[in-house]
Amino acid sequence: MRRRRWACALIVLAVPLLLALLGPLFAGEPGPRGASFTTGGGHGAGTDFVGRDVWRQVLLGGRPVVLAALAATALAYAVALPLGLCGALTHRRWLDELLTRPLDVLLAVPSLLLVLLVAAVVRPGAAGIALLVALVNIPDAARAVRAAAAEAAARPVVEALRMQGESWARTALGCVGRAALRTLAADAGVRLTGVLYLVATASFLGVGAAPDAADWAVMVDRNRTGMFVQPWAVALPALLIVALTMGTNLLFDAALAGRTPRPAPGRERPPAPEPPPADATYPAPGPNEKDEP
Amino acid sequence: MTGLRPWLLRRLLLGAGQTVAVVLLVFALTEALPGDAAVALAGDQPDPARIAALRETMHLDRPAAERLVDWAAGLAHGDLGSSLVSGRPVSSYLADGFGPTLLLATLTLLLLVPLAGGLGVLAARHEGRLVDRLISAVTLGVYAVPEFALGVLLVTVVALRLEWLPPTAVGHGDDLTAHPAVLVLPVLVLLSRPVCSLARLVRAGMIDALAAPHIAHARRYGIPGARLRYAHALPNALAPAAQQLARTVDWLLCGVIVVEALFVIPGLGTVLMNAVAERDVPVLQGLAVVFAVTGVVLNLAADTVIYRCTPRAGVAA
Amino acid sequence: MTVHTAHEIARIRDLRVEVDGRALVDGVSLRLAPGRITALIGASGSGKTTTGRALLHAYPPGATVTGEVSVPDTPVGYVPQHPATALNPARPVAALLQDIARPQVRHLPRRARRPALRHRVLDALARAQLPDGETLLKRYPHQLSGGQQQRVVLAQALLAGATVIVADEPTTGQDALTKREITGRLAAVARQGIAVLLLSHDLDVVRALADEVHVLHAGRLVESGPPELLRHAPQHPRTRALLTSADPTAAAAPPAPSSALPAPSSALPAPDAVLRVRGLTARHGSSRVLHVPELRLVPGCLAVVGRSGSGKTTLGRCLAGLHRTHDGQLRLDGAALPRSLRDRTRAQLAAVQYVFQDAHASFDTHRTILDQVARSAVRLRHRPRAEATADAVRTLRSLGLTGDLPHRTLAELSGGELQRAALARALLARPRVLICDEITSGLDPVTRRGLLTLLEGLLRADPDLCLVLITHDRDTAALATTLAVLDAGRLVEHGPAARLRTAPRHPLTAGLLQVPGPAPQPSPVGPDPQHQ
Amino acid sequence: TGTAPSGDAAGGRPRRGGTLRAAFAGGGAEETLDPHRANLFADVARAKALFDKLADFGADLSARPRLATSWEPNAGLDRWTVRLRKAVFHHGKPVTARDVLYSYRRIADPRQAFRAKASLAPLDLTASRAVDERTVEFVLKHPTAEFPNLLAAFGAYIVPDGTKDFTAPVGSGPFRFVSFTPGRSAVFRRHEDYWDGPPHLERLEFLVANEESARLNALLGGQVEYAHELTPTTARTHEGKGQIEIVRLRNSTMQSFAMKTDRPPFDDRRVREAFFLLADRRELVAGALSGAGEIGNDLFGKGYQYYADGLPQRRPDPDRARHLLKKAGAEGLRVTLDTSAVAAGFTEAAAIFRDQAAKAGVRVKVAMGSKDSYWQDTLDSGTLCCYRSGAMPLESHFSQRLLSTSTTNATHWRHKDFDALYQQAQSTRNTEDRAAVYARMQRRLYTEGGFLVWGFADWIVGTARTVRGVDRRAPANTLDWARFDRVWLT
Ligand SMILES: Nc1ncnc2c1ncn2[C@@H]1O[C@H](COP(=O)(O)OP(=O)(O)OP(=O)(O)O)[C@@H](O)[C@H]1O
Ligand SMILES: Nc1ncnc2c1ncn2[C@@H]1O[C@H](COP(=O)(O)OP(=O)(O)OP(=O)(O)O)[C@@H](O)[C@H]1O
Ligand SMILES: [Mg+2]
Ligand SMILES: [Mg+2]
Repeated sequence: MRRRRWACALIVLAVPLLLALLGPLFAGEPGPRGASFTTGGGHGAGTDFVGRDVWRQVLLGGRPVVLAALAATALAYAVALPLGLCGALTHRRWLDELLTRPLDVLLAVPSLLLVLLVAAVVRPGAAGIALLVALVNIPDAARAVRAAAAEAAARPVVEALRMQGESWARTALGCVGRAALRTLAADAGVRLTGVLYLVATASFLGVGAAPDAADWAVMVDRNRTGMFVQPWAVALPALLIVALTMGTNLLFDAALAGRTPRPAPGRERPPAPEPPPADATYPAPGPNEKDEP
Repeated sequence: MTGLRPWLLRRLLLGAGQTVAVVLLVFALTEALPGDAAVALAGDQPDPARIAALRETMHLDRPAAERLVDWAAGLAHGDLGSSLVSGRPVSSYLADGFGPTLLLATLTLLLLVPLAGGLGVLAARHEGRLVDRLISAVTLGVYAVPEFALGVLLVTVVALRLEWLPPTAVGHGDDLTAHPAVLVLPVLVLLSRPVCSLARLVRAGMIDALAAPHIAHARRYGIPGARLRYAHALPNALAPAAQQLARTVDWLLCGVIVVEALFVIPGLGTVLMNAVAERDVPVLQGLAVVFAVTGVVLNLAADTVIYRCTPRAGVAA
Repeated sequence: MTVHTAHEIARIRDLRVEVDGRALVDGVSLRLAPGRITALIGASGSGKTTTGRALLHAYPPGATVTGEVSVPDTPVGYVPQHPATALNPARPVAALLQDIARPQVRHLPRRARRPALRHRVLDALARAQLPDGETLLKRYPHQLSGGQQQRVVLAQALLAGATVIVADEPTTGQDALTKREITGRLAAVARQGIAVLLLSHDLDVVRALADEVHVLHAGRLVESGPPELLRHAPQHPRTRALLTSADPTAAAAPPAPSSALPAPSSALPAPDAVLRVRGLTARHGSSRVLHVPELRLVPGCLAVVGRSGSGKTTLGRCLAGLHRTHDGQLRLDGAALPRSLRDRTRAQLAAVQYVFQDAHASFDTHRTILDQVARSAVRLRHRPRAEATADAVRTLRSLGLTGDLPHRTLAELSGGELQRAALARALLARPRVLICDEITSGLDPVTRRGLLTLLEGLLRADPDLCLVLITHDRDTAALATTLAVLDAGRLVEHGPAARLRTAPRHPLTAGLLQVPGPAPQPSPVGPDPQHQ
Repeated sequence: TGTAPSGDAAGGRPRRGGTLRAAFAGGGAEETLDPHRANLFADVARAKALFDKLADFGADLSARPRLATSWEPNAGLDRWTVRLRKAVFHHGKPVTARDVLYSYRRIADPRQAFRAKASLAPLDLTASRAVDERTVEFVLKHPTAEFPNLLAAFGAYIVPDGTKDFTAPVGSGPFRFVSFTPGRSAVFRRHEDYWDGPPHLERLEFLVANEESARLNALLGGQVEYAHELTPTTARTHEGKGQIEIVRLRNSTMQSFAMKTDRPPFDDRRVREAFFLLADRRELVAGALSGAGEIGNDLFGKGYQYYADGLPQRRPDPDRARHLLKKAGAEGLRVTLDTSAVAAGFTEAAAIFRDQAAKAGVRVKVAMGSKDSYWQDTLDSGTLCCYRSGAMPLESHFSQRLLSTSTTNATHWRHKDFDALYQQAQSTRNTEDRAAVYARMQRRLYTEGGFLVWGFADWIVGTARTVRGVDRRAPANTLDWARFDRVWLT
């Protein structure tokens, strides 16, 4: 069962990852441009909005997406995690306020607007835009972390760790963060997708990746006008993005699946070596009956 | 935390400060943007003399700080100033945009909360089994599809092929409530992604919550399944979801630009995008006030939920 | 054995619970009959809880279970060893109680339901010895004292109308007076035809209640019979050990408090106080729960006794810096001690250590116990890892946690084992002031004796050590040279143990220290309404 | 539902009545009914329905009389007498010379910044006067042979004397005002006393839908009958499918790259010529315009009056380009091409040109700019940028963009001799002679100008199948574009 889930998640994830990783090796030289949004004509998957071969763009377009999205998400979390945990763990209200209120200011400005404004002012490159998108995500992620960790941070274990003079990092990451892991994984997985499209939208608005860049997210965005003439130009990269985010999240799910104690099926009741007793009047525990640890 | 009320009061006070900060931030960023309202208005006729004249008529030749102070002084009397370009009061812009946005946001929320909660709980109940994997796969799949693609798809299939619903709200912008049919597709599109993200979070929290010994304990005493899940387990999983919900409301209010554009609903998102394009600073500042206030209120609400759901937080050493 | 098989309501036959090839319980058979109290006793870690939970069809994760368990269709009441685990931290106490009672009022007209519901809930609380239920209902679990939590869980079982109740150490967190009342309640419950499985260390309770006693040793039933039989003619050496060490006559010779230990303060001019508390007023929110004008902790052993909910834990937590909302002054060796442990230096942290009443909640679920225990030495005494681990292993072994036990995680240890691990964790910091909150509550008499001997040894080895024992247990309190009695948040009496024992000034002191044993008769609380 | 192209006058007998809903991209709450402030296509279309100009441009961008019936110059071409036709405003008062002068003076008000102000700059409005009720004598600051262009200028609408408030505007156009909500809708109804014959339509509704797909969907879903500005891809999808009619207004937008001729590397005419040869215009039109357009020949105004169509069509010649660059010492040249999402096809064209230039060893770096300030940003900075222009007479193109005094001279083309040629054309009364002068000017631009005009984009409009009378030739911005008084519904 577990193995099947792993396999399923890995297969879904492998397609976009392999394409992203190895695609550029097989992309080859650009052929001549065709007319925009045509199907056939030597282009297996048709042409895109500027008449390039869609398949070649797909091969080339994975790396930046995967890199930008992963980097921005990771970066956002690298900052948000300590911030959020700090907010959850401190009892100094002023510190909590000091950490969260300024971030709330960023939060009150719609992220797209913020990216748009800041990017128009500082004109960052591709790395800069990842940084910017990460920055925009920090307040949100920090709040998510804080919310997810709030309960765990108030547990007596944490008091006990403090009593032991345990270091902040170990308390925060090792104990509190770990307790909130599932929620954080869900949040991060979802955030990955959000980040991805924010990067794409930013590029359309003229910042970060070139607007005709080989980049799955940018492709989805830019080829939308031709969605009905040449669906592949949107569908292929979109499907790959779906696979990427779905695979990542399913992998998280599979990895975290075994963490809550749940009885293995068939073990909830004594697997009677003798025939089931006639007087077993207790109803079979429902499928959700969970054992206490 | 000593009592909810003083805390709320303090936060509201801080909120006022935050609003000021947001306004300053937006003002600074718009000022730093290349070009100003005059340049934007001049468009592809950037005749320098005309731009200078436009600047003068818009009072853009005065220092930024002075304009800000003027605007702030007006704000103190409840006057949000007036648009640089059209000269109409900013409050009328906001009032015009707020109605449709609020309507959409409310409808979406009304559906979003039960739907996302239900899906998340359902998935968590069946963690690892077919139902869960189905829900997870579908929500993740839908989440990875951008709004415009989903919107165009829905319009094509539901409105143009099947002709069940009108494709856009064009022409009904003033009175959406009179034509509820035009709202169906926008609300569907608006729902699509938040439902997914929220359901994921609820699911994650619920798996842990359902596995807690106190839930097994309650189940033992014959608490009905639904009540057990929603009244007993869910509060333990609620904090992150409430946080996410606050963000969603914020996102809904601050203009779901794509949906508004796709379905021609003249809401705040449209006002926002136009104001940015036109560098209409007073309108932007008015919007910033609206966003900041909703942001403060929503964050406060989310924090209150966290506060309620983690009652120990205040007393733990 | 005179069990009426015809009337048995629940049964365990040949139960074997195996984890990783190790049997936690092996070949256990039990029959529970309506109206009878079956006690299961045995050393800490002998498999009582595992057996008891089998009646709930709850087994350790990954366990292989063989045998047969049959229970009736009605809910099986359960009072777990760690009551906090059964309480939802995010909901007030009332939430579950009302939901349990709701089906019982469904037949009433809609308008009458609410008051009826309320009445039933309050009644159940009262029957569980929580007479002031009104105020408790709105509270969250963490706002209850350990004993109150336990009684709330008991109230749930009573309210649910269970025909079988598994009570895992139902009296551990209770003071002698409450304990007597709870025992009475259990007896009353049984008389209504409910089968009770009592898992307990407390032989007083067992003796007073049980119709039948089973002795577990290392997962196997070694002896069964009526309590008198066991007492007068125990067959198995284990039973003997359990029973003799807990015999009141044996306990009457307390562990020689005056011989080796420093003399009580009355004998000598008061030695310098290690920790001084002045003007301590602790609050939970706006309600004052503790007021101690002056308390000096001198080297030696101080026992803090008081009824459940009187503020003992709060006092301990104030000293340890875990409870911030108080306005007392703490001075450690004359120097001011910060109120919150976050502001304390590592030396100060090491100096004042607290062993949590709820040992279960004070451990991390993911790391091994050994790892967690050893961290004390690493962090507070700057020992290298290896040395700290060796130290931890040694300390754990001295507390009876041998073999692979230290290498397990929280979920794989029994309640008593956890309590000892928590003590080990504090000991590894080499504290000056060691506050132990009910550390013997989950221990069988043998283990408890061992533990007390160990503490005694500590006191002797380190004449500067200041041991604060928060306890309901008279045996444990016997170790003390000084006693402090708390009542409803006030320090009502404080003085040399010998004097308080012989000439108590406050009636409560007498009540707590001199109760002859649980009353064999039920307390005068009326019969359960739901069984009328 | 006939098979004949619906736009032709031959589409059947016009039918009276009905409401036409037209979807335009709008400007949100900033929209206005003040015709002098008109800035967007939607504004212009509305202004055109409510108001009239004295003249307007035909499909070849020559001025056609509207409210004016005739214009006569004096010998020096600096004094023009304009006769007005008999026309009435919606409130019943006649259109008079006073109204004309008031309107023009309002536009030229130095304290205001109306768009047509620059176009009317040659007029001396204090000296100009009303000769009688329906005769105006315009005095000009210098000879202006193309005076009629001025009357047809963008936004030079005639409003009743003294009008300041345009919340419920009164004009002389084919439709009367009913209601208006900025950014959402405008409703007009037929003006029965319209001088050009009352419109066929009973009502006209302008609806705002900024997103192209929204306009298209509204059209497909029957929510509007006219959708302005569709993309070429949409046109391809729906052309000839029978669901809707696609109207391609040819030669509507000039698409080009503008080189700054006064700064390196483009101050060397060999480099400019090399760039002319680098561009593969067919590929650009196919890629950037999705084929919806025609290739350009580095000159503005294909199909317009005076356009020099005799010059040979430029073809890509990378080898010669390379050679030229080598001669100019600009091998391995690197330039930055400014672009922005400000207009359709810009970013695409930039990317395509980058790849084309790379074939000749020129490395073009594409820089995306802010779309809101793009035109101003590229006016004086940078060296190479994407550029486009709507339809206007050749003369206006020269005067606005290619004279030393031009205010929007994006190529920094400043040459005394060229200015002189322009003056000469303006003082030439005879049309043929003037055409000859324009031809000389264009030849000069063809060989060494700064505009690399690679194409002319179609302007694409979609209409429901019930709509008749939509003109299919008029480039956007000309008289017959968005002219709803000639449209009827079957
Ligand atoms: N999940 C588990 N995996 C492995 N061993 C376990 C697990 N749970 C309990 N044990 C071990 O099984 C033994 C019996 O545990 P149990 O909790 O039944 O003891 P107990 O008699 O209730 O002890 P106590 O009086 O201390 O509560 C203990 O030694 C304990 O360490
Ligand atoms: N967070 C809280 N808010 C309000 N009241 C509280 C809170 N925590 C504890 N109390 C109350 O304070 C009193 C003292 O609690 P404390 O835990 O110190 O009792 P205790 O003496 O240790 O009892 P036990 O023997 O049952 O453990 C109790 O009546 C309890 O209900
Ligand atoms: Mg136990
Ligand atoms: Mg206590």
